[in-house]
Amino acid sequence: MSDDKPEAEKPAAAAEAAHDHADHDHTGHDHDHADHDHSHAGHGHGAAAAHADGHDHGLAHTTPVWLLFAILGALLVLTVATVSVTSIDLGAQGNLVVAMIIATVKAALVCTFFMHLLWDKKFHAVLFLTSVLFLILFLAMTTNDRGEYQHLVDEYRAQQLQAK
Amino acid sequence: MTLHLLALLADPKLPKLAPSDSFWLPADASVTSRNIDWVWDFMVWMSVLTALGVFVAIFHFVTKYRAKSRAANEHAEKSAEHNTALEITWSVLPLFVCIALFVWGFKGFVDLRTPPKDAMELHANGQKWKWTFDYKCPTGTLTEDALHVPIDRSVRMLVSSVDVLHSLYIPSFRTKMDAVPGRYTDLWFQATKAGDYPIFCAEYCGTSHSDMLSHVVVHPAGEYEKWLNKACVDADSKSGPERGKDLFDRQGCSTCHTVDGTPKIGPTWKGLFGKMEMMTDGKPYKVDENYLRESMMDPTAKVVQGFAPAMPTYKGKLSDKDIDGLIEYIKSLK
Amino acid sequence: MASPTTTADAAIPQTKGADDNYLTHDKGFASWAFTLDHKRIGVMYLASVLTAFALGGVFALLIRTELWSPGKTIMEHDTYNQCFTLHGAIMVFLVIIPGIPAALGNIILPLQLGAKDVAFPKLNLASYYLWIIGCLCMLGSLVTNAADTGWTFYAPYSTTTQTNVIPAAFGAFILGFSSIFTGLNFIVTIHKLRPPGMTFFRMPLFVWALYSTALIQVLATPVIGITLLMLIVERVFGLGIFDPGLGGDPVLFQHFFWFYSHPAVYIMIVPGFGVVSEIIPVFSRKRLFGYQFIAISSLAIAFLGFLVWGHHMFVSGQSVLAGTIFSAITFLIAIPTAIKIFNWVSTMYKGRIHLDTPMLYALAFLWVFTIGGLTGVFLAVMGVDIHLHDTYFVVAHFHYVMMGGAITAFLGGLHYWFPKAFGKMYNERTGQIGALIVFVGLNLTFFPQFILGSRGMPRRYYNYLPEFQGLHQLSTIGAFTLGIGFLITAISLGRALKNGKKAPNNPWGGVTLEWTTVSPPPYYNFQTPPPVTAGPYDGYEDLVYDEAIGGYVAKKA
Amino acid sequence: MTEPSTAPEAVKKVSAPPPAAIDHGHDDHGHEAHDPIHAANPHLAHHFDTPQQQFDAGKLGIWLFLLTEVLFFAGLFCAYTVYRAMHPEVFVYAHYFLDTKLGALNTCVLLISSLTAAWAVRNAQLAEKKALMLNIVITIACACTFMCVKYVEYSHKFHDGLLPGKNFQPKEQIWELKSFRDRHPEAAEYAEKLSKLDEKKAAPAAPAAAGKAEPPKVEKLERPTEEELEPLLAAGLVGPRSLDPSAHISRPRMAHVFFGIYFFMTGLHGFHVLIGIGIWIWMLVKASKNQFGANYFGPVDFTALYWHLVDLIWIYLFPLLYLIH
Repeated sequence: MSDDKPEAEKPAAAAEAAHDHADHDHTGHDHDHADHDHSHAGHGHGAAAAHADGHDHGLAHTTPVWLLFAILGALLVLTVATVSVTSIDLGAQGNLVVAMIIATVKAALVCTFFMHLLWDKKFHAVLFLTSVLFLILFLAMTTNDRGEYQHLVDEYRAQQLQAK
Repeated sequence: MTLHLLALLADPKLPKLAPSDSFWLPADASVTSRNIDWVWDFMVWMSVLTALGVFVAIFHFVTKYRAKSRAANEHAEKSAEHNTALEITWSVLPLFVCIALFVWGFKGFVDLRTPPKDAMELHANGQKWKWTFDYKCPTGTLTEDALHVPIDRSVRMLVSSVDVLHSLYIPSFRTKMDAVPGRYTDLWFQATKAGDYPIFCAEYCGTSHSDMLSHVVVHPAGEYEKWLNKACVDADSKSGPERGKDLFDRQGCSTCHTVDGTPKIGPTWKGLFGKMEMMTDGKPYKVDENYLRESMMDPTAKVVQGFAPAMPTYKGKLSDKDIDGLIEYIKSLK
Repeated sequence: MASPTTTADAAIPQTKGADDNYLTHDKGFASWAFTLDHKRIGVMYLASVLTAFALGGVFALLIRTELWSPGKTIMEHDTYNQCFTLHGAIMVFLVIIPGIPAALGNIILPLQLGAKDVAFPKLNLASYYLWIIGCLCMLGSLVTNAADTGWTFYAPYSTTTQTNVIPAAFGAFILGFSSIFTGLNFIVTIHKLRPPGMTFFRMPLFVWALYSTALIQVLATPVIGITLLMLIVERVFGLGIFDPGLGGDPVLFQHFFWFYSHPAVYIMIVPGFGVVSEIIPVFSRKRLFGYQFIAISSLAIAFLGFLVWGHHMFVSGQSVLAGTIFSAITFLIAIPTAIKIFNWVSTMYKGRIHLDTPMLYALAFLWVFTIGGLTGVFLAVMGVDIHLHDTYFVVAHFHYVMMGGAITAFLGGLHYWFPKAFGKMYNERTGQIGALIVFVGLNLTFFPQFILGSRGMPRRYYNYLPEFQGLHQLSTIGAFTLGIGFLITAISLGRALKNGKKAPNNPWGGVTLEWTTVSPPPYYNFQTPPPVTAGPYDGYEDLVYDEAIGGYVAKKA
Repeated sequence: MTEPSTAPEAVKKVSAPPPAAIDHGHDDHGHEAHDPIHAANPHLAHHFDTPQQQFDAGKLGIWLFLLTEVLFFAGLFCAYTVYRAMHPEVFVYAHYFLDTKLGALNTCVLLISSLTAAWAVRNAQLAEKKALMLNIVITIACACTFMCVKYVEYSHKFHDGLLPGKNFQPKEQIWELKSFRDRHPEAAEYAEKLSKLDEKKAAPAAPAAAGKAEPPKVEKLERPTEEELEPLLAAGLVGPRSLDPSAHISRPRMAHVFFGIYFFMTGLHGFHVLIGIGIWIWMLVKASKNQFGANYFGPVDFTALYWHLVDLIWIYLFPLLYLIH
């Protein structure tokens, strides 16, 4: 443990180690680290080293221009695709499903490349997916419940119409 | 307002809680409570025991291990940081209790939510701030402000509301259901003891939420039909202003209008007929038969200045005869 | 845990002068109004939250006074309805939600992490001013025609009532953003500003609790934001999403509302868990029993808290299927919560217990929260909940948890960290008396309400059947007792601020990092981040009490 | 703390959640002794030890903020899903009033601005001041274009009475729309016929017109049978829950809800675009002062991330609102 302790006169290294700890703790699973003392220090420094001589420029990855244009191209193609697919009848929900799949592919492209998630800390991707997960949870439970009791709304309306 | 409250306190119809055998729960008068009351008792005892256990432990530790003073610098005795057996016990035991409680609760819930097929059907309707209950008469629908049910017969209530959320709560039947405007909800019960039990509105609905009381009359065997026949005949025999006066009480007009000249939520009916009223659109309008009829069918069309457009529509709830009766009644209030 | 090593005296920072601390570092109104220092922002939050608490308390007393007798006692129906609405809205949105995280957390969290500040000081200040704006909006509703919807803003009542709902809803909307920014700030601070050596499992449990809370704040609060915005738009434009008169669905509103508001009860109580987890080991002079469990269970509760919102809707017209799912998951939360209580109690076993004011509050918390938690189980049992829903039983339950749990923990934390935050000691005797009266008042106020509720007394009632009067009067007496308790506490702390004894750096013998800096802390807390080599509750043996300074110092080797 | 000259940063942000407010909590009060790292990095706030730590903190912060944004829109997506599931005919009806071309144009505009935003981040990292400024300007230009197109769309809708909620009073009926006529001529004709019946029925219903106390005779319109409604069903205009003889049968009962959701979703999104424009302008100012480089480009990166999220939301809004089949 003691070799993990940074010297006071090297604040930069200290901070580096500290935040590597932070990230490591999190991207890994916390409960894996019940005995965290030793495995940690090793990982922390390893990650710091990888950071320095990796492909990153400065503080983060730099995306090549050709890749940006390639992604834009793909996105535009997909936009055209989603518009043109509307004129084809794919059944009641078919069109919606296809449109959502295309939108999700587009979203994934934007996230992965434009938003750097491919090269970024995995924790950020996890966070973002969490938000989507909670969104789906919210949508699913609410819509499901709404559907379950819809017949009581219909019954009421039918009765109201009859009364008129 | 004070007058109104005094009237309420003196109201012989103010429901009374029936005497109960239980310290905690109100008198039990329905088969639907069969899955509820014993779970309740179980939980009360379980909670008392658990809480006592925790409290005794706290008290014991605090007295036994109390430090003399800070200056004494005592250290805690060595003790385990983990005790697997203990921890598993206090995790698994509550887990089992919880699973059991869930299952019992689920049973009770499904029971309360599943009316028997042969249940008789009644409509309950919430409006600010009165419950009305519809009964089928040979001549049409009878609307009453109290719930009458036969004993030992399953009753399914279709609940709805014309304005905001209300909740039909019958403590002695251990049941409750929100009245949601724009849809039905339902609940059922089967009364087991003849008597008179209170009904509350349990979902906050505004000014007189706490006065939105009613009561359920459980008729002994054979009495319900007699009551219904008589009530139907009585209601139908009336006509003209008498019918209107009757409806004034039954249909809940009295929650917003008075007949003594004091304005309430809506204008008073006294001296209303023939008056020129200024409407919220800035135009005066004479209160005549047409206006009154329109106000019952489409209440927000013309609202008298100084009053909120709070009245629900009575379209489909009042027959032509009813409307005529009400108009006659209003005319009679000079 | 790692071998216990002293951390208590590892990094007493050097300061410019003996008296230089964050309170004296700068002077003048602007130095406070534009401060970016987390401690000052915390102090401003504290003052604001306590003021709001007093206001909410006045409404509570008005309500209880009115309920002394059936019918009119002191006010009319509508006034009463506005009173309980404002009481609820103020206590929830202005007091309990920001109480522990934004007030105590802001002061203490960076100190416990050995950090100089939170990650985003400007955002921190922004969130304070958002709180102020939100508060002003609510007051705007109060002084005009106060909302009478209940703090839950249920549609369609809220979309149709004539009172000024919009400022109140907009206030809550703004307060939501205040809460989001606090949470966001704390998550980043905890991730990125921990000192060398402090792994996640070496963080104090208060930090863990704030972390879990912050996750909920960030994930749930946006939903209430959009819900309230939709409500406002519904009122203005008649959108037709919630209002059945326009084709909308009021039950949908309840789904939207509780998707936030159930997790929000964990925003309120989980920081309380954190405070109690700090106090009990320190005042028992003993390491916390089951540290890791408590840490993880905070996260577990935070997560599960998202999956149970429908248990507020068992009788609202929700489907049986949804009700069943929500009920089942609700029970899952009961278990970690129960285990936490057992862990706290076990921590005292063979400890050396000091019954100072913070510990009294912690013990009160254990008592009250046990009752609050157990009665929560009643409400999770669907069949029983149908009877209890929207009765005083529910009122009593959540007051036991919110008032008895969150506020008790808040007061405990306030007394615990008061010497650190303000550098003054309060009078122990008055502190203890205050704690005892609060405890008695609390039980006297809310226990009768359980009985009222189970006997069928619905909530939000201005008028009631005469049979209920005795219990209501008991409750009212309790409420005034509670008021007296708070008053004594306020006077006690106020006097301490003015002429309290100078506080030592470590009056209670805590071993978390905030006790390693001076009281009150210097402007930048720590010159260099203090390295951490042991768990957060290791090393009580390495401290000795020094009577001369009235606090703990490191044992001489 | 060492650059009192950068005025915009000293501004205390009180409202709005711009990502740049998260970027770095500079402390203008800082007086402590300088260490070499802080001395070499004028943009490094006092409470961070290294530029990397500051950048990572900002990045985590902005990602958390994006997460709140997703959930902020969740309510609207939920309302959309519920109403689309329960009243599909409303959405079919309403989409004839929306201009797919304008929607697609806006999609492309936003996608291009996303490219320039991402490119700007690269420029900032590499300290390419001119390219950075150019890319920011293009991004802002795209954003403005987007808003202009939105303005055109909105003003059309306002003009046509396609207002949200209770103000919904379409000037044009569905059968009058060319887009509808072309695709479903039969349904258009039938709907028109029904609406005439509607009018007849509505006229005597006005109680003021009747002079006597007896109830005004309402000519009861027979509910059309399912077969009769075949053309409307085929066109998707009638759903299981849309029948209401008392209302305009040629228009689904809940049509106003769609426009409520439409304006709310696109309005909230547009508001985000406006905020984005503001932040980009701020970035432009900072870029013009040559502040960005390998060790300090967080603000541009975070603004771009926010911008991409705005784009992401539009990526979903476009098919959900404009491409209903």
